[in-house]
Amino acid sequence: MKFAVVVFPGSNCDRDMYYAAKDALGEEADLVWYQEANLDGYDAILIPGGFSYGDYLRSGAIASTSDIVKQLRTQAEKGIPILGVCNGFQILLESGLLPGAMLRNQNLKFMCHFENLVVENNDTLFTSKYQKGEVVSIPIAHHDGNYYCDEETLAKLKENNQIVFSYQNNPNGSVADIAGIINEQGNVLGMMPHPERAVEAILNSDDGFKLFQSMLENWRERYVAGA
Amino acid sequence: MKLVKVHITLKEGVLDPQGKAVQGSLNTLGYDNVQEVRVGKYLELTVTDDANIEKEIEDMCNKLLANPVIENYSYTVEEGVTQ
Amino acid sequence: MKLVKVHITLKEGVLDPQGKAVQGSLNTLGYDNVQEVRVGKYLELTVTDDANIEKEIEDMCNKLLANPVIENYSYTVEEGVTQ
Amino acid sequence: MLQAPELSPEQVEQDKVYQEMGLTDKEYDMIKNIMGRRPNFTEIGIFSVMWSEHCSYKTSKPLLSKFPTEGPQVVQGPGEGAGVVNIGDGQGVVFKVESHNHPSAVEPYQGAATGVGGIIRDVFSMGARPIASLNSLRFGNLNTGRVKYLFDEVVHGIAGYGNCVGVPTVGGEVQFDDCYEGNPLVNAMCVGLIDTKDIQKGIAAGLGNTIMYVGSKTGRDGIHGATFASEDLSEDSESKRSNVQVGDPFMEKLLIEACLEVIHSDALVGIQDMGAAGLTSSASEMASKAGMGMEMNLDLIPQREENMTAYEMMLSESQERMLLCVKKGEEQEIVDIFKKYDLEAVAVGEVTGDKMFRLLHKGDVVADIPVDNLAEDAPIFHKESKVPHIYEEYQKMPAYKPDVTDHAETLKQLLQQPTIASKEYIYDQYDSMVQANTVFSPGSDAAVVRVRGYDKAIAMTTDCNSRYIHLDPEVGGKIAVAEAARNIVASGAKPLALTDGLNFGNPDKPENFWQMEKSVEGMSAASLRLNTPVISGNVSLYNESNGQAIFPTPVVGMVGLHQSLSDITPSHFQHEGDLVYVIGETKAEFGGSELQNLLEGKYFGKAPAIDLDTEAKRQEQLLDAIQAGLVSSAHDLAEGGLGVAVAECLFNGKGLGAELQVEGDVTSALFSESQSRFLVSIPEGKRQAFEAKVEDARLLGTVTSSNRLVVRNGDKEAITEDVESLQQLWKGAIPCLLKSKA
Ligand SMILES: Nc1ncnc2c1ncn2[C@@H]1O[C@H](COP(=O)(O)OP(=O)(O)O)[C@@H](O)[C@H]1O
Ligand SMILES: [Mg+2]
Repeated sequence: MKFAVVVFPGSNCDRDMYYAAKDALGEEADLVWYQEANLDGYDAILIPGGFSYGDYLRSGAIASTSDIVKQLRTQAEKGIPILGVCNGFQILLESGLLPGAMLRNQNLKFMCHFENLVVENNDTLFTSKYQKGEVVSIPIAHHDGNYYCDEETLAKLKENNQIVFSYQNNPNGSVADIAGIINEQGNVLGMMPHPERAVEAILNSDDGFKLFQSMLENWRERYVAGA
Repeated sequence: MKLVKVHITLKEGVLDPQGKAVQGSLNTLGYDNVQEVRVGKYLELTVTDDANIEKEIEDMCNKLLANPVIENYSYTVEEGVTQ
Repeated sequence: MKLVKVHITLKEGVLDPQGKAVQGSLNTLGYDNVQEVRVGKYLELTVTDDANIEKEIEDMCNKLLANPVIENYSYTVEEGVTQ
Repeated sequence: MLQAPELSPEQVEQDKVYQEMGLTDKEYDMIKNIMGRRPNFTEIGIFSVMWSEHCSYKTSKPLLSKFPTEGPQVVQGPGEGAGVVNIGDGQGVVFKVESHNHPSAVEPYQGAATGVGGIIRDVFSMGARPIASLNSLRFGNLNTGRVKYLFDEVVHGIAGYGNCVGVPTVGGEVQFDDCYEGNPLVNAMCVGLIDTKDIQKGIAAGLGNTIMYVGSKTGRDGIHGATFASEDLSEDSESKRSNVQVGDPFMEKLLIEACLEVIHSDALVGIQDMGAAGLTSSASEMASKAGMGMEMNLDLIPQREENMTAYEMMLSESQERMLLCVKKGEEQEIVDIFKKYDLEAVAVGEVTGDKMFRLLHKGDVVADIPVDNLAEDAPIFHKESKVPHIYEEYQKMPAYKPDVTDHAETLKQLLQQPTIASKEYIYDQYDSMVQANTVFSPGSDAAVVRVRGYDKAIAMTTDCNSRYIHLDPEVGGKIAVAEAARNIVASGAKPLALTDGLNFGNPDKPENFWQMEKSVEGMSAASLRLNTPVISGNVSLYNESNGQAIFPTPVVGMVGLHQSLSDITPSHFQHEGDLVYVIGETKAEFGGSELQNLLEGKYFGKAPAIDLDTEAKRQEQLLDAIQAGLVSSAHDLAEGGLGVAVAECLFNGKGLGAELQVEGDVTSALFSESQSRFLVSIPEGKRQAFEAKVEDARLLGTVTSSNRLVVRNGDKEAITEDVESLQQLWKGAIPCLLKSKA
């Protein structure tokens, strides 16, 4: 399986994401610079965390105006799995690939620590290796992780089972304790917590590893086993 | 040269954690008469003269400066000061 | 009820990385006529009527709302709208 | 617009303008001598910053030469952007500490942020990837609005910058004492990883080679008093403008990535960041180090503001700027690399052979100075030193005997002292995990970051108990180094080397200078004995407010190596049934202790004694036991003594407790701050092997599953407390102080 990790100016979890795919999972991965990237031919696209463009104006806003977002849209329509973590999630929101917006954390502070997440939906390309309702320990590290959407959107998210992860103890004020959501089509996942930081026991948790394993397994089922 | 002043505010109904915190601090400092605070952004753009300026500013606001999910914007265009 | 509108801007000479990034992005988007962008804050305070309001607002700005080392502020007081 | 009216060389001399820039009459005469004429306004400005303590170390150099700086592990000692130690496999660790005290007192957010940015640049300008940041902070007590504001904004600034550039902030320390109220300390340390073959130097070598400028444009940031003192400032202009340096971490992130790419280009000759004294110091040092001269055309310097004078450009401390020396004719290669990151590399000058530092501006030569006199050959002054009266008094005092009746209550109070209390409020705001190598985030004795792809890890810490140094600088200096090493060892690593941040008061006061001297002697003795040479450092003097100096605060930043990941040892207790030992004897030593502060509200008497041979032996033996796999957890004993250390070992939410038996005077056993001690837990089955290796270990009791801390003295229970409630007091103390109304 071949992953593309899209690097924006100011991305800073790009290598972490790359190593999660390449070393922990043992698959192929490329770091691709946002201006030079051709996303054709990749089996999955990872949009890493960090502070694209310094998070100036609004987190993810400036990155979401760059040309590569057009390619992301095309790939999303083709059904290619796209995972946006933290700033990656914010970019997906700002570009409209996922609904909603991020506000500043309720306590106005950046926060970084492990949080317990509940797997709300394990019927996705990204979570099939988890149990529904399973509680996993994954770190957060963000200033603007207070997910907001209007009631109508929230009702839709619930109805379509688009809430994939929720916080057991909401740290940031997110609507409905939302930690991660998926698009209607089921191939674009955005989440604030960092699964790529939790793929080895020595990093104090490997609960994020199953997310990458799920992506791999689903890809194999679709393209290798099925072919 | 024009000076464009853009105000970006949170939509009504969207919780404003910053505004809340500022209000709390003001009340703690003894300014009990402050009932509500909303925090927004204020941008000053220096733009070379252009026939289409209003249209362009609106485009910029829609594309980048404001996020329509949570924010409103308004703007004024003034004669720029050459320093 | 009064509506106080406070503008907080960076003092002259202070680097505004945010403004620079926004300008760069607008230029990349094709708005070449944007020469400079400065980003500041805009606050709306709803305050119960008070004889001393101007003095109080200035106090609030100096103590909390603005950072006098690097920021300037200005404000207006309007009749508040009761919604 | 603002423009310093350039005073003529005659006026500079007549009006003694140089004094406002911090130069003495004697120094002015030296400069006139060097130049063979009167220096002009720009030239005198350049001398004033290069001969400042910050750049020239004119008063501290004689002291710094006492530090041991060599050892088989040292790849690069003091003299470059940062020092380097060998960690095997062709890799080195690069590190240094830097102070940003005065900027942080004026504008705490930006002061702290730019401090972090500056030290990170020192590390990547060596060619290393920054892999971790630490800090060392000092504030007044958290009971005034101003101190709370400074504290909150400094932490916010460190977070704002460090998080954005993607360097994990993995550790640090903070102490609160009244002496820092008007003069907080903000020291930042950065650690980088490098393939030693890639090490870069800040040199401008090769006649005719090109000098290139990269990064943020130059503005009037951080140009101090001098300019403004010499012009008529209308009130209006004063209130409308500001010279505070503002950091742009986004720009720094781009610079990191671009510079780490550029170092692999054969076109690059030398690279240095523009730190203190900006363009002046980086350019003149690069030329001086190479034995060359340099000519720059200031018209070519990228400028953010209009009508900047030569003086302003040369003294600006705008952030996020780098200076490169590039092979003539190969500039385009460098330009192309930076372009990918939207950065412009601009040729601004060239290397000359005449050892002169020459600047052109608008067609005129505006400065022409023998470059070695600015950098390598800046003057050194030997200051007068005198034993302070107060030291003699402290030495004469009888040993302080605290009067404690309720030990449980005292423990609770100690756990809520802000210097001891949980620092989670601070470090939760730092991204401590980015780069996905952090094994121990803040909260352990030493932070631990693994080296990806190898079976090894790096331990790091910052330490300095300035209360002991206030009482006795030599002993306190030894303790600062020993404590840092203890933290490294407790985590299972071998201490390798240290960086120091010397924060003191005004060195012109002989008593202050004596403190500096003695601290440095103590630190040198300890670094020699513990085999941790000094490979980099920083000096910050004149830390005073209202004529009152801070406690002498020579911060120690230390780095160690875990030879295997399996050596990494937590500080918290791990398993029910493990045996708890204290290593080292406990005497009734309370001078400078947290208990003394709690009971008396001040520090006096003698500092705890330290014997460096004993210290070294215990560290070696404990490390040996850890490497032999005998130890479940290890924690050093510091502020608050054994009582506090035991409690801390239980604060990891595992629901464990401990039952311990202490001998003799309970107050001493629990709260004395005797040095060279550790608290360890080991699996029951390793008892014999452990005792055989560690001579001074004494069994105290066991780890239980009861979630209670029980300490007995004979058949009396001195402490019986619920761990959960102790932890809450400890965790809640700092947030609670911040919330309480000033
Ligand atoms: N207290 C100290 N102990 C040892 N070395 C020091 C000390 N202070 C400064 N140095 C070394 O002197 C050199 C110059 O320091 P400095 O001027 O602070 O560096 P920079 O120019 O990067 O800011 C550095 O190599 C630094 O490590
Ligand atoms: Mg340097």
